[in-house]
Amino acid sequence: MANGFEPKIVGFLCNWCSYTGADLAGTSRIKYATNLRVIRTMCSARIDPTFILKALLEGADGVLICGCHPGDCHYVEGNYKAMRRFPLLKRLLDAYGIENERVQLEWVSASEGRRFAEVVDRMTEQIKALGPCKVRTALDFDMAER
Amino acid sequence: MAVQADPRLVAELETYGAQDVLKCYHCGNCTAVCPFSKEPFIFPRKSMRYLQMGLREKLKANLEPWLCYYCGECSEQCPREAEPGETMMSMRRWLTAQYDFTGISNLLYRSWWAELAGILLIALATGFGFWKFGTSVGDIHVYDGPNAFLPSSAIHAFDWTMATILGTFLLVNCVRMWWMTMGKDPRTRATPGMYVHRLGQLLLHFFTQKRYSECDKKAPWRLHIVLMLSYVTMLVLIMFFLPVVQAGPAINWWAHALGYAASAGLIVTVAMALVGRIRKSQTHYKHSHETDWIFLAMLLYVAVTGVLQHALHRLGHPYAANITYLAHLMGVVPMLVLEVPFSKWAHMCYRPLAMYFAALQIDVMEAREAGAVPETRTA
Amino acid sequence: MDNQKIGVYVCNCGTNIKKVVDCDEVAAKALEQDGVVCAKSYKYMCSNPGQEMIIKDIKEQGLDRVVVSACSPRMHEATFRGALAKAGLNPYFLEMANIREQCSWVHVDPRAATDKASDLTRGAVRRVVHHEALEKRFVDMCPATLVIGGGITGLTAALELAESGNQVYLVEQSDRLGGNLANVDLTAPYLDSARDLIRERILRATRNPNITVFMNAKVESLDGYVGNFRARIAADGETVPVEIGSVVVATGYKPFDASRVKAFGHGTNPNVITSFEFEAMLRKGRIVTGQGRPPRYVTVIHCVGSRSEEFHPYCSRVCCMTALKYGQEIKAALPDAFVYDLYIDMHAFGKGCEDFYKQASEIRTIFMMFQKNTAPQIVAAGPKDDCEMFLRVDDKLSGEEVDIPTDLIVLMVGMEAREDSGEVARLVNISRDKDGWFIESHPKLDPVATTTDGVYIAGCCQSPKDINESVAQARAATARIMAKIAKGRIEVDAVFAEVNQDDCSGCRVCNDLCPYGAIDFDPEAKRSNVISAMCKACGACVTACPSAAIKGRHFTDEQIFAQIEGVL
Amino acid sequence: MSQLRIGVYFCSRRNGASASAPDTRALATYAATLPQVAEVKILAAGASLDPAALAKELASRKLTTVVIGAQSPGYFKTAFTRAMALAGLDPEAIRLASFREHGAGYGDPTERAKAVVACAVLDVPFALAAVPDRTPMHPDTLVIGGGIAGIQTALEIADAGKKVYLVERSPTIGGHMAMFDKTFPTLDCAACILTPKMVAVDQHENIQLMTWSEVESVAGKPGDYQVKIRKKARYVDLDACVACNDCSAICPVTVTSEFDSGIATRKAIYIPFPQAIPNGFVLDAENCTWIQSEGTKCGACVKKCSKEAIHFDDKDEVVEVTVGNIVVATGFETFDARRMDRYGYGTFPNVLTALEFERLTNASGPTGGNIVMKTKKLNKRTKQEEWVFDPDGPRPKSVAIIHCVGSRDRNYNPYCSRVCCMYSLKFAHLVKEKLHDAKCYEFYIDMRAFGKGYEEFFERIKEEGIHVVRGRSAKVKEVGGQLLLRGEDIVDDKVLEMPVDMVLLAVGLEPDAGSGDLARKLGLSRDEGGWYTESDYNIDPTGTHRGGIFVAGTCQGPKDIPDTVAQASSVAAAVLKTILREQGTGSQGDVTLASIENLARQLAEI
Repeated sequence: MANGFEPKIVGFLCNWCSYTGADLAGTSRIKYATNLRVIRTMCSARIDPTFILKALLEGADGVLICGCHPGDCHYVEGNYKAMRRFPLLKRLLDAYGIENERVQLEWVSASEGRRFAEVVDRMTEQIKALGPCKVRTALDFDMAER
Repeated sequence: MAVQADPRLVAELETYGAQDVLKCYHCGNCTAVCPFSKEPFIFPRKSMRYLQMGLREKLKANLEPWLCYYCGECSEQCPREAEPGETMMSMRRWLTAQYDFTGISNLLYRSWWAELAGILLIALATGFGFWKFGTSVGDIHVYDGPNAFLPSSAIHAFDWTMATILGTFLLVNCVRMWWMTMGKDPRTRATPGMYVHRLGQLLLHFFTQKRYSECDKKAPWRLHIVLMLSYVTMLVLIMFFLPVVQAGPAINWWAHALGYAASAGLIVTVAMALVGRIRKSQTHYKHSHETDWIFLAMLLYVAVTGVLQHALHRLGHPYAANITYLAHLMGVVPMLVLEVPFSKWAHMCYRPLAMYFAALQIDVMEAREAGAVPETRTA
Repeated sequence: MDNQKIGVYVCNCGTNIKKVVDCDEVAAKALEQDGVVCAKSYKYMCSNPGQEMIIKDIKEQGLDRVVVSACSPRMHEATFRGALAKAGLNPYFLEMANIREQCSWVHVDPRAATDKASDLTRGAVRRVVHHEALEKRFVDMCPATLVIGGGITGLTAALELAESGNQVYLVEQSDRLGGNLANVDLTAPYLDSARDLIRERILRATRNPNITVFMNAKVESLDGYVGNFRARIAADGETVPVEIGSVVVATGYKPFDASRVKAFGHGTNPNVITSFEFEAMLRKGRIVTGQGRPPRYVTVIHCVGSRSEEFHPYCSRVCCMTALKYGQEIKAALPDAFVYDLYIDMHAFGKGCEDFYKQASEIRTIFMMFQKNTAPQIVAAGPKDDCEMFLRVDDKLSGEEVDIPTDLIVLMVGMEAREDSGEVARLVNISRDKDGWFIESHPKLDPVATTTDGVYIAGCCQSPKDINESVAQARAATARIMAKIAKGRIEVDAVFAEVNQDDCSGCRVCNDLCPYGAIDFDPEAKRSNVISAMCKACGACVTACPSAAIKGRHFTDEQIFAQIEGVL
Repeated sequence: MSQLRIGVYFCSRRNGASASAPDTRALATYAATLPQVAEVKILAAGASLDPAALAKELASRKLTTVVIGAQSPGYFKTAFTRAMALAGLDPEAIRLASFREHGAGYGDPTERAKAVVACAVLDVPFALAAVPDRTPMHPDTLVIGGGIAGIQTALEIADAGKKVYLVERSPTIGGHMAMFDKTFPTLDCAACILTPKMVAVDQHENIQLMTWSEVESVAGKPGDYQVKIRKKARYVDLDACVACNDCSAICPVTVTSEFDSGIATRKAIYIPFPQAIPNGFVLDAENCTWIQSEGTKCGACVKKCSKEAIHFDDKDEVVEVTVGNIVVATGFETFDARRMDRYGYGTFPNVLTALEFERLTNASGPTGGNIVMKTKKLNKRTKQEEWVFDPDGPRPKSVAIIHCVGSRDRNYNPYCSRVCCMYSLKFAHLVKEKLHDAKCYEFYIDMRAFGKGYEEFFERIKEEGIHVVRGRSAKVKEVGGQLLLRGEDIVDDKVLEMPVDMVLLAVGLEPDAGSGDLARKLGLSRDEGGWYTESDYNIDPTGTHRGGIFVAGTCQGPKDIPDTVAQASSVAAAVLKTILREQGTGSQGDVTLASIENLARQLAEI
């Protein structure tokens, strides 16, 4: 670790593929970074952009969204909906000046425990490199200006 | 380069007494349980494998059957009742036939009636010969001394001629064995120095069967060594001291003591072996090839008639003694003629030789690893 | 909301959690949260005493919310909801924090792991505050069943249900029943007649008034939900709608295409055939080489397409025994022929199979063991050789590379998922694994159920299987169905979406969004509303609703916002 | 249909009639009376058929169709098929009359065989003609055995709202699976997936759980069995007991724990394991001082128990229940490794059996899941040195796992035990996981990784650096306290003399000791291995020839968990079927020749 900075990452996982995949990582005892805090939703389609903003405002340094691979969605095509929302969200984040890497969308299936661990590790490293998320402070500053 | 498989080889070996060879599924239990199985000589499983696949040449060059004494451990523990011990036994028979250039051995092993016929033929020939020969010079009522029916000097001469002939056969076969196992493959060619250096091995194993004694089971070795020593003693007595043994009326006790001991040894051990085979009391007695029976039967016959002939002579029945003597010879000659170069008896040479060669092959290997002998691959 | 009384229970799971996470600290931290009146750490929360502890506290301390920090909710949520219910508390006042699968089992640093566990627990505490009492509901169970696939598995499933007095619709894609088994002559290891076996099933099925068989048919669509499915079956030109309560998927497998293994040249070399082609020869009694002569040497090669990096990693489970069976049959038909059997590992695991393996060697099958991920090479035979070709095998049991004489090569082709398995999976809304086999809801304790209630998988479409295993699975599936039929009604989960009629603007965005068509639009009122029994609670509509009029029960915005605050 | 000329040929593979072998002469005479039979012949036993000769014969007799009658006619079919082809006849026109398949094993074999031949001649599938009478069906079910098979069956039936009696011999349900640490190939912990089901059984309103009980006798007929069940005296009132452990804590008697397969101890009053169901204690009368001394000594626990749950006057009680169906799920026990003395089990402390290792590596086991070697410890009470597992004892640096111990071996059990390969791989994984730098060896004959995800698991194990050696090793010696393992490495062509710290024996499976006795009570037949015989290997793997009696799980033959569960559920289906249509079927064995022949003739008409 370059600096002692331990980012906090909020993860939104769909119940059927990604959350199960995360469980599989557990049952297979695959080790990964401790920085992720998982919140379970039934489907990636349920993940509302406001959740992500909320998380960042609450001081998360990154947000990970995981769903079934395209075509494997338990709800037929929920993950496509999530996929379509994502670019819009990205634009919004750009407007806020939030680095792209802070919010990531990944497909993790129920049989991909190892992949899940890799995703978490990789993202943790990226966020560490970026350092803490400034949106909170920026926002407070805004408030002060008014 | 790949070797060609011959699916018919198993059937061929079965005529030599192999059984259930194909049942082996290669768990490796037999090899692991055998006290003699040490690299580079890993057996019996691997020999079984060569046989299953029908790698004829591999088997011909294989010394391993001779390194096995058939204690039976492997067969007892075999999870598939594939009888590895018996397979090794049958391979020894097969190899004996391979070494023998005359093809007689092959014939004897593959058809018991041929063997019986052979025995009968030679026996009659012997009987006839001696009868004519005996009556022509001596009197059937005279056993020893002047005008003896079968004068020991004559027998002595006969023995030596026969010994030379059979010896030559055996020697040739031994040479063939050497060629198949040592000479043919350049990778196993040893230097003369090595041959000289390991010569001790040959004699040691010949006389003591040291290796046999290393089996976990000791009883078979004891029986075998007694049998073998008795036999050799008898052989020496006959070849060198026949006149002494037969001369009378004064008795040369040291020769006789030896003689009696040897005969006793022979009869007892052979009887034990026979009973064992009949009762199938031990694993290595479970399966008996025809040649096993014939061999034991003849040995017993020869021993008994020998003793009888001697007793009759000493008890002063020269006529009866001469008849039994004739009967004795009619057993001895075929036995030696067929067994020594072509069958069971040959192993007395092959075994020690095999151990000698095995030691040499290890030397060669070590030498090669040391880089002394250049690596040469064979096609 | 301050008046709430929350109980927090931290499970040690023996040492599974405790060895990394300081459970006592997690409990202590939890106790500092608003509304938390008791927090305990215990060896096995799932054990009876553990549950008793919760029940006792609920009753004595009047808890109205419970948080259990333990294993994955997928494991024990039902257990603890049960405990709440027993204590007279609505089961949905429970929230679990997954501190085992997603914490203690994946982390090594106790400090970090403990902090994470505390965060997750805090998240759960914050969330549970917003939980609402939800009631389970019941829907009717239609006793009819749709069975897809007319192989041994499908036939068996259909017969079980029909013979217990229930209607079955059996849909077969081809023009005959019996599936792959119908092409087989004898079965291993007892060499019973597959023909008689399948014939008996078919006769029963066709004679049973409760079974409607659709030949050359295809299920076009399936909608509805457990107990109340509607399927449209396309058969000879017309489409038949049927009402069913359950679906059994028994679409089976397809034999591996041997020509994909270049080394053997199947398709180009007339003396290289697949096990199925050989099976046909056996039935015709004409075992011949490409040259039309009876072979002197037959070589059977195992694991063609199976247990290989290049093709399928898995074992196809039945080929070994079938190969041994061929040994028997060849020797019977051609007593003088030699049979070589090239295997990697001999999978003779079933009842009577090891003995069958021994018999194979007793009739002089010659076994050769080759290395996984290698293929024996075909070598041309010389003019004086008495065989069509040689097969060069690197025999592992002797370390020798040997050429075995061969006239005919039989390739034991493995099983693979059918091309249309993806289509079927989408049709009945179940998922497939990396090899295309359908995924069961639990690999050990629930091998025939799927993630979609009322849809069951049986036989080789789930993974390669022998006849008796397929039959067992077929029956297992029917057991679940019969249980539901016997009860006559089904519990429906209380979690679904609902539209707040006052907020709904009638924009109809949600209507097409719902993959289950669970939202319909009331033209008069100009409002959308959710048919709760069909709703699978994915929440897509909730997120999409521009006027936030749709509430995803048990996954409300408040609940998730609170959880976000909690974990951070 | 056109007039056929059927030839009936009776074949047998071995000469010498076995008990279940029918009288061939009688069969031949009978066959001759059947319609369209033009030729009946008994072929020499054990003779291998020559298709060419057969072809001539078939042609000369102008036969159109052949029926082969034998215990397993399939062995002769191909020869006949070829003969038919050679004779220019229809090779498909061969029908098999399999006595073995259709139950010559029970009832009068000859009568049965006649029926089988009749069906073959009339070309009617036997199962369609041999239909047992329908019987009224009592809705309740008895499940014998509380392992995963029994639990699954009981739950499936009970979930349908039907009453189930679950009888378990030991004090808790859960069976062997409860003892396991992880389950292959997914490695999820056995307890995690089993305990919810155990709890469900305990809480289910339709299941009456009878642990510490055994089936005494069975009377009645299919659909209506009267079963006497002996509830052994538990001496602890389950309703009162709260599993507080006070009694156990004070109990002075220490004995080896069955649940920990002997590697740990328990008290004379004990609970098998924390999650035991029912979650109450039990008193082991054989070892209890108070019971043995007829109330003159000890009695500490009864004084200690605040809930007054312990009653020494508790007596065995025999209850009778009436059920329609009986499900046998008595499971297995492991092969006794002492029988193979060459591995030195019982002599060398660190030669362990599979179950011992399961407990050793189990987080809830005596060492908390630490894999350690046995060490000598002084037992304070007996004043004797004994070998025990000390949680912080020395870790083995090398572990060897020997496959097929007692399995695939004519000297012991000829059959494959089906699960050992996979659990051995699992062990190897656990060793690597817990002792990173320990060496681990697998000595195997064939690696039987046949299930879903099994082969992949095998590959993974190899990647983890476990040495897999093809060749079941033969001997374990001890030289100066060091275990020495001798074996052949077949693939690498070596003879290994390998020093290892710990040897694990992958012991095979054997039928439960009580299964023979139970078979007698229920009138079931068992195969030479002692496993219950199913009514049809292929299409009825869970039925028996006795109506309303089914077998599930490993008592029918070795099986892994998924296969066991599938079977258990399939039995539930068979049971529910009878309950739903409110009638069961009588015993296959009781169907008479006359009824089979009549029905067959009727069906043949259609």
